[in-house]
Amino acid sequence: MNMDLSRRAFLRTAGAGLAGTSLGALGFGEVEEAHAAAIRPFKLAATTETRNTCTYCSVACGILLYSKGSLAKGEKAEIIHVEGDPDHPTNRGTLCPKGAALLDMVRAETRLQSPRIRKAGSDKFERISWDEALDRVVRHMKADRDANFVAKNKDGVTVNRWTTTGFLAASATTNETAFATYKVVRSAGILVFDNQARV
Amino acid sequence: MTNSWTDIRNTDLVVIMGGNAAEAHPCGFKWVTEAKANRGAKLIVVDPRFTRSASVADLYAPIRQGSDIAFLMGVINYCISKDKVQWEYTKAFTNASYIVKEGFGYADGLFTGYDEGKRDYDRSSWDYEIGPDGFAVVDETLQHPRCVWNLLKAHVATYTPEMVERICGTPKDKFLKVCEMIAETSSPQKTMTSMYALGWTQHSKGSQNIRGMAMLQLILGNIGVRGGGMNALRGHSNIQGLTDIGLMSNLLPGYLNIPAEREKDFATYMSSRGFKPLRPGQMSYWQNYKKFFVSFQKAMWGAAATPENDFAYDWLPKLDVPAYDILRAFELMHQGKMNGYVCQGFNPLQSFPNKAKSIAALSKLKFLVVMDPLETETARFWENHGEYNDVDPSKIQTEVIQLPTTCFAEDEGSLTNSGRWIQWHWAAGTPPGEAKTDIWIMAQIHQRLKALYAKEGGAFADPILNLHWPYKNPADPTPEELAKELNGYAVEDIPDATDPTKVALAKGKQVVSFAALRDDGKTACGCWIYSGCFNEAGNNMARRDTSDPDDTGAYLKWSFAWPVNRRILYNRASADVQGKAWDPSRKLIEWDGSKWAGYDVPDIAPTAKPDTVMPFIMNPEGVSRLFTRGMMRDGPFPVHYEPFESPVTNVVAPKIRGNPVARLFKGDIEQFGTSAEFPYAATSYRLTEHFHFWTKHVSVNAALQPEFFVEISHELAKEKGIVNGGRVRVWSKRGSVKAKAVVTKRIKPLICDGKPVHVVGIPLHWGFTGAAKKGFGPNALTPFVGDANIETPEFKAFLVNIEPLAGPTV
Amino acid sequence: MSNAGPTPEASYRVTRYTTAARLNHMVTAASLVLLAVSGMALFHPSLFFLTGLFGGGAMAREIHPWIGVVLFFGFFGLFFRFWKANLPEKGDGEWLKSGGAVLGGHEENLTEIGRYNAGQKLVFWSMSALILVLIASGLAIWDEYFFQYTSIDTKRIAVLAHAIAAIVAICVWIIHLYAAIWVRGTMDAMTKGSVTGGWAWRHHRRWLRESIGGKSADGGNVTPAE
Amino acid sequence: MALTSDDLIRRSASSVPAPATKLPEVAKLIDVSKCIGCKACQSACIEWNDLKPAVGENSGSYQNPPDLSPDTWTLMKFTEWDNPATGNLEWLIRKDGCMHCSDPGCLKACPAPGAIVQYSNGIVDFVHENCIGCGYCVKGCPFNIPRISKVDEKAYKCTLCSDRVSNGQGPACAKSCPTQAIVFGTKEDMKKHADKRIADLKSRGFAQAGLYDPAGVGGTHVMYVLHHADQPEIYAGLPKNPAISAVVEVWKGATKYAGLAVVGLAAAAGFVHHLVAGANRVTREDEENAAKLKEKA
Repeated sequence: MNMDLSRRAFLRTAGAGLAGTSLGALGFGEVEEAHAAAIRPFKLAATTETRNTCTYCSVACGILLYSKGSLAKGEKAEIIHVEGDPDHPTNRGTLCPKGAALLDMVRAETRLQSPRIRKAGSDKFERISWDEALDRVVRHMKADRDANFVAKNKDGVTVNRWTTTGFLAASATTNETAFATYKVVRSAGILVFDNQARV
Repeated sequence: MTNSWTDIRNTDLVVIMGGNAAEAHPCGFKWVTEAKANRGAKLIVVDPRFTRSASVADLYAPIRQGSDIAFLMGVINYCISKDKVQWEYTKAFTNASYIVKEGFGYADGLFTGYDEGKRDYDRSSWDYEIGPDGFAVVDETLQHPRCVWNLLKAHVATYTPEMVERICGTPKDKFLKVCEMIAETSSPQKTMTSMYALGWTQHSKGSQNIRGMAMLQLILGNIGVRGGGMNALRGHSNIQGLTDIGLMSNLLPGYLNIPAEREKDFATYMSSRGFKPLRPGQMSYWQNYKKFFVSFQKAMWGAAATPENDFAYDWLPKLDVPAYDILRAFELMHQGKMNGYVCQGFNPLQSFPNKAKSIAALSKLKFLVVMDPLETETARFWENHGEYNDVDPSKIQTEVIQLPTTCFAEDEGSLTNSGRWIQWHWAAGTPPGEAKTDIWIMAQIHQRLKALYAKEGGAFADPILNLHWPYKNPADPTPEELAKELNGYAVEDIPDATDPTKVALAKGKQVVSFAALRDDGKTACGCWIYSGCFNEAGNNMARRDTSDPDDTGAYLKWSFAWPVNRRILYNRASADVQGKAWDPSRKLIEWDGSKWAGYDVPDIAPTAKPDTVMPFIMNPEGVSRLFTRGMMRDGPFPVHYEPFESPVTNVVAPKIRGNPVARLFKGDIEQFGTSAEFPYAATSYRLTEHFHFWTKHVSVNAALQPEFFVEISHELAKEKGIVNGGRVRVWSKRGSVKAKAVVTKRIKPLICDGKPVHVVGIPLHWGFTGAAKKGFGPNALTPFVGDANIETPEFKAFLVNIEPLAGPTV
Repeated sequence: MSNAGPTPEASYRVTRYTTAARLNHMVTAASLVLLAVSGMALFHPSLFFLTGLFGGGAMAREIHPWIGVVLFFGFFGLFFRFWKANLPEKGDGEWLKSGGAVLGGHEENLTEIGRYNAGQKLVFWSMSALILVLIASGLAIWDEYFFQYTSIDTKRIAVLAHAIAAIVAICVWIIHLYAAIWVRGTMDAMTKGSVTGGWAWRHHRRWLRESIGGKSADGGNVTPAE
Repeated sequence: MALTSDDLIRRSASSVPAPATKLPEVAKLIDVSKCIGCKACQSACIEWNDLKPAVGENSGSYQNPPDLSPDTWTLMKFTEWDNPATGNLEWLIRKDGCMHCSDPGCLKACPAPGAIVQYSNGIVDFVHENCIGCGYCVKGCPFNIPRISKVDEKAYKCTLCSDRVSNGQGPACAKSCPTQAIVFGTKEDMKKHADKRIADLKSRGFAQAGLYDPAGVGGTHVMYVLHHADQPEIYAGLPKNPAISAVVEVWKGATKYAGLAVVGLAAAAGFVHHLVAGANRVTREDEENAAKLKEKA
């Protein structure tokens, strides 16, 4: 394929594959320091590479996350670079302008850091603990469910539904999250349940 | 997608209509450019705007938004009148030859059975004539006046090239050029792929837009073949998966249904789900419905789902309306009939139509929970952001609880792409601050709710108390545990069918695929179509073998695709009635005399004889439907209906406004504008630099496309005195926005029924949080009405007015 | 050589430049030297090492235009002090024609010279013109502040004009400096502000007459050159 | 193939010995006919090079940021062009950035030794430690590419990802490009690839399709496949016959040598004159005459 010509064939002739990339392996260490000064250090040296899937659209491009530190080793891991997975059959290492900037989604300034509450009529969010937040959510849910649960309809048919609280599911969570969500939501009798599929 | 992204490389012709793949799916679009570069494939783009896809197209044809059905029916009319039909395919693999019941008819834009008061049809006449043998009656000669083919022929005859030009504004010569190129693919050796997305779905007749193209693809013989298919380009990374797993009001996982309240017990529920074959010898796969349903109930409630309690059938909530979709949810909220709402990674304030209504609706809630990795406008709907969100917090009594979640880089699990590939991914980063995974949060909610009910009692607690929660750490199930549940497992030892003394599958073992599921409660399976994803062979979703024999683009050893790792749906149709590939160079599977084999997992029983069992085994007919019986609310054939807000009247059915069976809420009807007041045809869309409302939080993307704008033609700009880069106000009956103006040659006025129609393009991505400049987006303007079948809002066609604003022009 | 031998003791001294004028000149001269050094360093690779005097290339690049501004204003001051005295006169042509005699050190047969001889006037006017060219072209290529005001084509012409003008200016400066060295006693004018009567007699006799007589030939008051 | 100073073939304001072994010439080929203008290249460039372009405004165009900058080394430029031959609109989208000329005008103009280097594989790179921020490269460049940072007063432009290339990888933009409109390899291979693309375009009716590898700058290591190669200027002003400006040639050629010579000559002339003519001294006679004059007054 043409795209092979552009990337992989060239990489082969260049004598280095992606996975094996490290400065030492390429003999860079032997180069005198004065010579090295002209070339910026290769930023992926000594990073951990993890396979992931782009979180945006449904092309589901394969991506490689490069981190300092490894979760597998139980370390704190900071992602420092994101790039397309050249082995992925669909994207072949390419990424769109969103995928190519995934790193700045991971470390966006507006990433949420802690649970917060905005009380009725307030003009601000206040930080609360996870325990407080979850207990509050569950207390709200139970109060509403207990007050508005419909066990039987007017014809006496068992309907066991709860329609005064709704759940809007995500579009980028995993299937495993989706299933856990499904179980929790449906077991409570929630019918007002939808996802991003329509919009 | 019936096919996959990588399969597009096999096509001869790509039609992008109802979408803008280059813009929205650049890396998937790669396979279009590959097909062009390596196969000499051609690309047609039909769109109101000259898009990024159009920039590399061989042929671009303009069309007025909301007139796709007229266009598509026009193409079908062309193909039929020029005899450009894949006849063998059409006769054998579609219901062209099926006789429709006497009494069925169509006139003035309406089918038989319309009830104006209910805005609904009695669809009983929209069906086949059933013979005394219990099978549908067919006329293989296609002579019968009521056979589907003749009804179709008559139905599309209205849509002449002249009529298409009148309705769509597509110049006749361009339309005919499109027809010629498409018609060529009626050859068994030529294929065409349809790539579409929200440009077709976000209409009050979205489902019928898609049907229109599906019908065309069927008569051209382009379904089930390499390089063919109906390829819905899903928007979000796992929206396919969330839909597969049934996170919708009316679904159970695997496209099973939540019971309606008329289905008062399990027996009644199953009585309409027999799926008896409509032709002799045909396979009707949905006959296995009960196995899938019971296995799901076992996954939900484990030992508490017993044959005695109909596998806890009553524990499922039952619907009193067709669906509690988002529009109904916000309507109920707006009426004050809802108290709580949980938004998991979703930003309805920006995403839903009629933002003013959304704010009013959210303001009536007692509590709103927002789980998200990022700030969202929804979580801050109560906060005043000047003209961008002009609210008074002190008047809003909704308590908002914002929960920080991890993002893709910090969690593990699988995502299902548009081509149904379920790919596992691994976590690489430590979550920021106190962010937690969604699984943890959902587990916490369940565990705490369960504890409260156990302690305090309350409304019908059985389904909560008995929810099957078999995880090693109930407070934090692992993705693997959940994936194994989705796959399914033996609840108890399953005896071998031939030798009852042997155990076919021991208790606790993973089932190999859904073929092993049972309706007696001995198996559990979270989502039958995902079965096989994590069986005893391991996590098949984590496979990363790039081998691809014959370069078909199937990549059978890369991850797992549902169902049973099949990459092209209906692939039996890639071969003729005898089981030989239509095009030997594009072989997918073939009948070798005793079984089906080839490069893909056959979409048919491996030993099903080719001349007996037809390819569309999910239909009881075994064939595909040109005439869709009573399956769709708005007709067995697509009809051109104007959008609810249209710049012109419907020339084929002048009395009908919008889709005659689309659901309308009272207050929303009053908020529809007319072309007298709002003369310009607006449409909303995505830009390639941004993803929904997420990337405005990403500094890089914010720099690449910083500020909200609208696009108009030079002609409209001149008429209104708008300068390029200047500021404008755009308003509809529902709201008003301010934006920069991009004046472009890529939008041109369309001449519809002799009058010019000006298009105003309004991209989506801005809001009042994030790194990009604050902006409005289109949903302050969009109408609150959805598709008649699935309630997708009509975001693509509505009316606005526009005027220049004083102020700096940059 | 007619004028060989030791320099005789001054009969008396004549004020040629005021302290202000000398300061002005000194600032201008110093700027010019610094500009020449830094400019040449950026002009020819073999002289790049001279940027070391300024703390490196970047500093030389940073400082050079600022010195240029100083030069411009310095020279501006000099210009307004001296421009009248440098207006052409009748004798200038003769002086120029007698270039050989002048270069040979034989001024005695020439018409008496006023405050400035034609050569000095040429230096004055050529420097005025060159500095105008240098400041204009210099601003055009002072990208830090003025990048947006000119096109790149203009900047290319400017950079070439700047280089050529600078070379010419340096040559003029060399002549100016050499003349000051060669004509002994000249340095005093700028170092001490005064010259010996003999120097004035020899080189600017008319000016001497006028300054001693307190009257110029046309009856005006005579002042020092400044 | 880590790039080192042994691989240099040119170094600004200095001379380098010819490299012992010459690396194969590389090239980035940008096929404008395959480009969808998605800006993935811009995004990848920003991320790989840790750039921080500012969030600007919409100025009536998809082109954002509005121009190349120290934080924007590559930029999609959009042109809406009505093809007079077909009457059809064509949306021409060209990725702008450093062309990595074989005869780089920036390097020619640069006064700072080693601030701009050219490797034997054709990459022209800026070495920021040596850059003095004079902006001469801006004047030297026939394509208007380098930009001077307001922050550190140094010149920036595309490096062709020399750090990636020296580690066996292609440039970040080429890697990301979804439609592979940007490909990277040896210049020879890229020319062959271009031939195929041009043949495809000709088969689709673009009779003037061709390769842009302008001879005026000795060829480039960033080349374009254009559907209308006879009119490169319609692609957001891509110069038809780019060459280092004659003014720059004169400045960095004749002027540089002549200037130094003239200055040297002037100084030498004075020296010689002094040797020949000796000092022009005031004589006793002069002083006496002066004294007499004073007495008279």
